[in-house]
Amino acid sequence: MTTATAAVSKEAKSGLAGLSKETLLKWYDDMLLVRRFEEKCAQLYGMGKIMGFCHLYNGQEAVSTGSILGAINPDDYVITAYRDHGQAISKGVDPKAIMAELLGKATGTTKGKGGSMHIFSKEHNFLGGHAIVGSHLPLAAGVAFACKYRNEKRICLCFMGDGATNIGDFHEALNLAALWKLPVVYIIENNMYSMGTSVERSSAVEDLSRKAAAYNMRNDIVDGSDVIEVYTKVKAAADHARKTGEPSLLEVRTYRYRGHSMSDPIHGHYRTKEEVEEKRKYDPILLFGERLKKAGLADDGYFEEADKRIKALVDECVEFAENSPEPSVDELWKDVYYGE
Amino acid sequence: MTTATAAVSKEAKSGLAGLSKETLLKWYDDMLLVRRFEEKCAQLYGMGKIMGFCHLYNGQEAVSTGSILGAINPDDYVITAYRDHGQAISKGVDPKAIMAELLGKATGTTKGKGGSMHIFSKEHNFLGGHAIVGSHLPLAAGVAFACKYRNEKRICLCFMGDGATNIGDFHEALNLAALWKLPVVYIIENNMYSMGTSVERSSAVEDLSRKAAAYNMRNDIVDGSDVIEVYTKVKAAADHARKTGEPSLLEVRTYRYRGHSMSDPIHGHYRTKEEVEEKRKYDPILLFGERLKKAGLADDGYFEEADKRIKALVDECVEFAENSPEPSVDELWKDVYYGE
Amino acid sequence: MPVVSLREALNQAMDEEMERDERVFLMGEEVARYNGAYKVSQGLLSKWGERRIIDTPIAESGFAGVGIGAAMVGLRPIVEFMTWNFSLVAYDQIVNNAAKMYSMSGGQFHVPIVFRGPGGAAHGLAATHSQALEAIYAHVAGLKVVMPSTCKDAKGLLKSAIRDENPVIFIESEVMYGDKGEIPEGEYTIPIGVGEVKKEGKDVTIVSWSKILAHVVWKAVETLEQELGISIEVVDPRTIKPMDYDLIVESVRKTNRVVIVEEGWPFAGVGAQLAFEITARAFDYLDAPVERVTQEDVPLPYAKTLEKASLPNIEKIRRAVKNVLYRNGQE
Amino acid sequence: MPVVSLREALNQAMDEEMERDERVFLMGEEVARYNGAYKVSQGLLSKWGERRIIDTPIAESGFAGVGIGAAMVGLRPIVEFMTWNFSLVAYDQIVNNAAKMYSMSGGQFHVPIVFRGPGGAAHGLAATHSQALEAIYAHVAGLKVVMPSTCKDAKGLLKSAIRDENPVIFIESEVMYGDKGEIPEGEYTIPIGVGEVKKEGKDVTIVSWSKILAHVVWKAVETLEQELGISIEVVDPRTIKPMDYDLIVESVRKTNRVVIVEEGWPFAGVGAQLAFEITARAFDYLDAPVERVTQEDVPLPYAKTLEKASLPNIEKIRRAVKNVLYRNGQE
Ligand SMILES: Cc1ncc(C[n+]2csc(CCOP(=O)(O)OP(=O)(O)O)c2C)c(N)n1
Ligand SMILES: Cc1ncc(C[n+]2csc(CCOP(=O)(O)OP(=O)(O)O)c2C)c(N)n1
Ligand SMILES: [Mg+2]
Ligand SMILES: [Mg+2]
Repeated sequence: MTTATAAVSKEAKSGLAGLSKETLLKWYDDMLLVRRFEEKCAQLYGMGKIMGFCHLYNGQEAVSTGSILGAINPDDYVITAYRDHGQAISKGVDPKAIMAELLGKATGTTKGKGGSMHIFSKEHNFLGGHAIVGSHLPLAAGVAFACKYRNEKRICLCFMGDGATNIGDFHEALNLAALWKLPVVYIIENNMYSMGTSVERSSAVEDLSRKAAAYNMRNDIVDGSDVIEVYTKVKAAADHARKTGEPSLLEVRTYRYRGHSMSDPIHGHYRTKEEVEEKRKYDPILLFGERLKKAGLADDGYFEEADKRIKALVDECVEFAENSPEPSVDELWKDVYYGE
Repeated sequence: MTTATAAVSKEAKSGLAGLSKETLLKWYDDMLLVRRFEEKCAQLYGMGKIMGFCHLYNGQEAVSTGSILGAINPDDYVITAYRDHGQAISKGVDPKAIMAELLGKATGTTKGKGGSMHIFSKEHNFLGGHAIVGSHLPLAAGVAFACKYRNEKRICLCFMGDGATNIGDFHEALNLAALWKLPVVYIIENNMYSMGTSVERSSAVEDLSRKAAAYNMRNDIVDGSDVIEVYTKVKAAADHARKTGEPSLLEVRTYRYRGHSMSDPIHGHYRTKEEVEEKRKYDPILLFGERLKKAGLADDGYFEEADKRIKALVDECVEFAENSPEPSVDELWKDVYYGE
Repeated sequence: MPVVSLREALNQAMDEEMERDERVFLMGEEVARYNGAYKVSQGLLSKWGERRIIDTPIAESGFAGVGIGAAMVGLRPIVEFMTWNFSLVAYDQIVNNAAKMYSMSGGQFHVPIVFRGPGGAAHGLAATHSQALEAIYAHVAGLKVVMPSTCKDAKGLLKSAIRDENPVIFIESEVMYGDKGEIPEGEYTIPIGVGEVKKEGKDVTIVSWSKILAHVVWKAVETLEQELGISIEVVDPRTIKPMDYDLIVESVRKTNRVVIVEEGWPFAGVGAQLAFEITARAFDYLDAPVERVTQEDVPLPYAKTLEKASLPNIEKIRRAVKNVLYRNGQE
Repeated sequence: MPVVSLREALNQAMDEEMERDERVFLMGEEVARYNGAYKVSQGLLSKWGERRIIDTPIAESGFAGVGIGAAMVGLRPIVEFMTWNFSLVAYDQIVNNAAKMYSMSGGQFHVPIVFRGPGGAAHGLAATHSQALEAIYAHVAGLKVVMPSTCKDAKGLLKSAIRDENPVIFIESEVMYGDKGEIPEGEYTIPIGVGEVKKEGKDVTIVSWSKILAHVVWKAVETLEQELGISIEVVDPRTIKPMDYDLIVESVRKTNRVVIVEEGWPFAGVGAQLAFEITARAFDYLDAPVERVTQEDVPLPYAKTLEKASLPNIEKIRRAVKNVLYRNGQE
């Protein structure tokens, strides 16, 4: 029996890319933190404490954890769209500061100026939080351009939704990145919908990775419910960029559990309850937890402890945010022109 | 010997797509007219009679003739960029009116308002003449949308340069056309350069037809020095659009003999005299003339006569334009708001 | 008279015009199956079908261009921008194609198209999503710009815009969609280019439009009339371009004092143009220079305090009104 | 003092700043091998190589965005638009990314970038290629807009723009590239935001900038001073945003009359803003309402006669000057 368990465990471990227990548990915690953080956001939004548009990441956690926490270095750059809490957390941005931002407080990531859609952290090379669909894709190429210009071995990860692949900036940015060989990894988080519009109703090709053909760009399809696969494939793309300077386009197949934003119901007219339930069977946190368990790296005790610890952390975030001051009105005229 | 000639002639004719002599000679004349018209423009520009930007079509004549005069119906729509004289002529727009436009006269195609880059003729379903690179590609999709909306069996031909394939509107227009199955044929006139920038320095893929892969769009590569091939392949695409409502992307390989515009020398830094001379060996008019001759459909006498006739026609255009009045100043406030 | 929300008023206008004219269709992100991001097109898909109510990918420049192309050959598109902020990626299409086609083609191709959607700030949408962009459209020759402040005006003006033979920029407000108001029974239109004196008064004229009029100025007027013991005339141009200067100048010649309140940025805003024209046409009638209340010249921040401080509000209007009355020293 | 063309002055500014600061690079269509569509970057590729002088595909939004991204992480891009007309496809990048990044990131990421190229009409380029777009950029919070009228100002201001930590819209003129002028020997800069009285006078102030000042207003001033026996003060703000209102108001308080001459469209143009501020700050000094001369509110046509009639010209300036002098009835 011991042998059998060992064998299972070994096999299970071999699917874990040779990563240390410490690393794997850190990833688990990160995914869980993102999940709990977003759940709290939903609550606070309902209470009217978070304003504006708020796009939650539930269901997509393996993408930010596997790629940002897993596959790249702290000095690599990350840039993304408005669904950005999870990515900021995986990049190491203090969730307290993010929560404070959402509550519009002076202690927030941008002192309450950007809100949910515009999280930034210079310290963490987290370049935002961009709310005009596709407009950050050329910025990512520019960041990679700078890395190359300075002959640094840094790269840029750029996240976008499936819907963003239909806008002009996608085309221009990918062409420039490929033509100039810029070290950027473009990651499509294909969660099947842009708001209420499914991929097949918005893109002439359903396999979004095929769009790479127009730029002769390295590309791959990634299972977004599998944090290890995300890690492996993003790492391959990042390493490739670092070594050769060349970009990649990765299509990560994922799913969002919640509505597009807080005003969108979980399953509006555009998808069924059944679909959401079916998808939830492939929950990235659940699947990863099972694998950790199978590999003997975590048990129910660990999961319970983690859950408590992380809930407490999220509560701490809320407390910090609630107790933080609002920005003073004279902040309004600051940060408009640098040095003035 | 008679047999041999007949055989050659038959073979030669079989390369002529079964077209009547009348049709073929009309095409020859059309190409020649475009060539001579453009040569005259160069002269007039040198004399300061044509102002602004003026982009000549020399070398690309087989494209407009084979596609517009050859492959589509008079009630089909054509829309193009600023290098538009040839296409307007092939669509049947009176070259006198075009020349008058170039001279800024009230009798011009747009009463002197648009100039060289903005030739329009509603009567001929010629929708311009557009000078912002790529901006007319969505318009073409819109025209095709209208054809489909009204359930007409009309289609839209849309011309663009190789450089235009790198701009966002290319991506958005082609995706919409493919997604919505709009009867539009996009024709890239790949003359190897956008101004002084060669295709390999501006596009991550050199075979521009490959860009169709991102839209799962029917596509083909066309020899632009061969008016018959242009005709055949554009007709196939147009027929396909008419029948199925589906778009195509055709990459026509062609070459411009003159500089990008009148201010650009024939061979600047970006291409050699040798290249231009080599390309001139595949002159579409010369090649077509030889084929007509081989097929026994035209002889030197015909070519001489055509040349004279067409020179006279071009002179007539100039005379008409020169003798036309300038627009009166009160035209300035007209055509700004319809019905006002 | 029936009472409807602004959302319903706009919906009725589109619905009626689609009934009236087979060439009219609606296109935009989420307008069909989703019934509109803000539900302005509620029910139109089920009534008119996919041929005329069309969901688009996120490709504003592309589908704006599709609309313009379709309009050139005889259709009458309504293109919805989910918000006007997203129109900036389609700015070239609107400025270079929609606005100039009629002139550039020497009068051969005109472009009867309506671009519509909500403009301005809502609540907490921050800098990229809170722009009042009327000035950058009204600046452009060949465009008309319409910005109603009531349900009645919205319906009547949208119908006129759809029937107009020219490109019309029609700017609504997200935070007004739920506002209710009376509209006339049955068919009516309101002409583009004609303003309205919404309230008579004799001491000061306030010119304002759209949401800032509906949600801010009206409250300010009530407060200030009481507080200062004055009577304020409120003029709503309703159309930004062409602007009904005559109506405004007439009012100013009567009150001799004018405050313009707008949501946009100050520099070269619509109010600057208005101030210039008013001053030129009523120079000898003005007892004080024209005052403007605008958004502060900063990108609009997220936090409520900052957002409030940036937008026009009662305090700012009070200061401006007292300025034109030369009463700011008196407190 | 050396005499150079405007083209050379701009070229020197870029060359010197590239020498001074390794982070500066130039990017745009045809700027490298072609040496610039208008030869403003002549020789820079051969001196600085492909790393720092970069030809782009036709993808204005894309390469504007590349510049902004590079600036966010510490480079100092100069992005050339072949003409400003083509910037409209990149308008969103400039407005939503360049202008707002510093504010939206709470002061973490600023964007030191210069967007430059020729604006306005040349000769016979027609509606899409003849736009004077300063108003739509100056309207936007977070941008600076610079428009020099002399070689000296151009060089000094471009150097300042490249050193500025904020996004600067730098608008030149195609028809001025060949114009010659004196520039100081050696290194110098001219501060952004500081205008200059280009000519003293006492009866009327004319405010104008860029090509219209250089090619139209100067001729008009000469003619009108003789013809009307008056003395005209000419103020060139040089920077459109931030505008040097103090300098202009000081001049107007002296002359009591002002005419603004600009190439852009009238509605909500830069001149409207100027007129508003002047009137607000010098109300009691103005002997006549501010006059403006602008382009007519139409898309600019191709034909020479129509182009001439649309743009500001001496006759229009004469009429405006006589208006502020109340001398139009006297002929
Ligand atoms: C240019 C632009 N158009 C429209 C919008 C409104 N909008 C915000 S998110 C969104 C859907 C984006 O979907 P996708 O790219 O798939 O990302 P997801 O929300 O699924 O993460 C739309 C239409 C916008 N922000 N920018
Ligand atoms: C958006 C935009 N950017 C730049 C220009 C300037 N421009 C005019 S033509 C041209 C080159 C276009 O090349 P291509 O598309 O290959 O067409 P060709 O001239 O070869 O026919 C450029 C850069 C423009 N008109 N529009
Ligand atoms: Mg999505
Ligand atoms: Mg070309």
